[in-house]
Amino acid sequence: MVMIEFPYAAVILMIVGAIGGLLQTRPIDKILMLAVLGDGLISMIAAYQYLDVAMASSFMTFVGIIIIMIGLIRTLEIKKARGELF
Amino acid sequence: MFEEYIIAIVSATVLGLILRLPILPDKPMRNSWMISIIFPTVILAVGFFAIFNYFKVYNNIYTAIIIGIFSAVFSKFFLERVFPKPEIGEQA
Amino acid sequence: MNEIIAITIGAILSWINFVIIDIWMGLPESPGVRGAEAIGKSIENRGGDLGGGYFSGNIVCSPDASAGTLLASCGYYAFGSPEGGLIAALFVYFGNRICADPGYAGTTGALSATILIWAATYIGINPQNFIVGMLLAALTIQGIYHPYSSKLIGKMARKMNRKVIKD
Amino acid sequence: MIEETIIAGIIIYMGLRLFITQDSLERMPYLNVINFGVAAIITLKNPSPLGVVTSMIYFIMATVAANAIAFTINKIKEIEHGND
Repeated sequence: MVMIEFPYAAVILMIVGAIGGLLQTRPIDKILMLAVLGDGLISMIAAYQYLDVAMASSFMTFVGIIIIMIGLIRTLEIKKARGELF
Repeated sequence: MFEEYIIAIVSATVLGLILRLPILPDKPMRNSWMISIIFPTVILAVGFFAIFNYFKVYNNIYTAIIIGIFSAVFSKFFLERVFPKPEIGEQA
Repeated sequence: MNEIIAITIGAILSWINFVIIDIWMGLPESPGVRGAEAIGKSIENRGGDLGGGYFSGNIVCSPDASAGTLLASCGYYAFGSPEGGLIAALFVYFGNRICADPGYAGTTGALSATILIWAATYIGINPQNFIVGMLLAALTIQGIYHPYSSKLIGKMARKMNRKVIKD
Repeated sequence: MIEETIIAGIIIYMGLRLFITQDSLERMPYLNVINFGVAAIITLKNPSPLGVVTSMIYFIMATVAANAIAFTINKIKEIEHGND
């Protein structure tokens, strides 16, 4: 019976996040792949029982993603108001 | 074991009735934002007391009464300020 | 081989729990936030049902009864007693209020899952079977093929009188 | 041990499928399944009260982030194609 250790899955998540973030072209897809990379990193940290590091990085990663989202929306609105988008 | 939970629920309910909280929310009950006794005051009281019940030191009757009073006061005065109701069309 | 049967029973129980409570609390009726509406329209464009699409979008955008079931079984497994489920209900309520949702579905799901796990320990199904079972249940709704699962959810919602409200 | 195998298999499958898919709104349910799996593995690896608190905080913050990502995809589509 085949057994899969969990860190292999976390490594695959991190590779998917990194290569997917390189290959995508739109900014929103890059940030979604950044979320996948953060998932892999947090699960790898928590699988080796550094729970305080996992808790702090789960706060900081996702709050950072929300702040990047607000900045992205503001940037696109300013570009549209100047007429540079099309 | 279960008596302290019942005491916390009764304490929260009595102080909620004194503070004039409604018993049930408005009639399309699954999407009303009204704060009432059965939701979320009782849920808050049971959840807060479960944290204290895990540490075996503070699981007595007086803690249950204080938790009930605290949850009723919290849901009456502070819940709208801590977690405000969203505007129309606002995100998280 | 006994564990596989236990995981299967846990998956079936948690699937029934979260689907029934989510439909009963009106998730297929209307999208709560704008992102859920976009996900529902996207699933409908790919050949699915609109009510099932709103269901999937609401599960993605706020912790509903699926998150309540998962976190209640996690709390029961870690604390070793039903207190973990009650604490999970408290956390799910706070998370629901952060995500702009009234929070009825999450807390009801967490409390009913706590009762269900407490009853299931007497027939030999442990909480870790429920954790893996909830993951399998979420996989069948969100991960396999979206048009089929959304059509199934739409059929169940029409049977339980929770149709899409059009305005 | 079999629980860990099942969770790792589901996460690998969802990661590869998220890598292949091109529609950005179709990726969101797959990301949700990955969040479920990570929240499950944190508790299964650390069966203690701190572990379950970490799992709850992770899941709620990940859901808030997914909410923000879905909102932003909708908003960008409105900005690019005109709000109609």
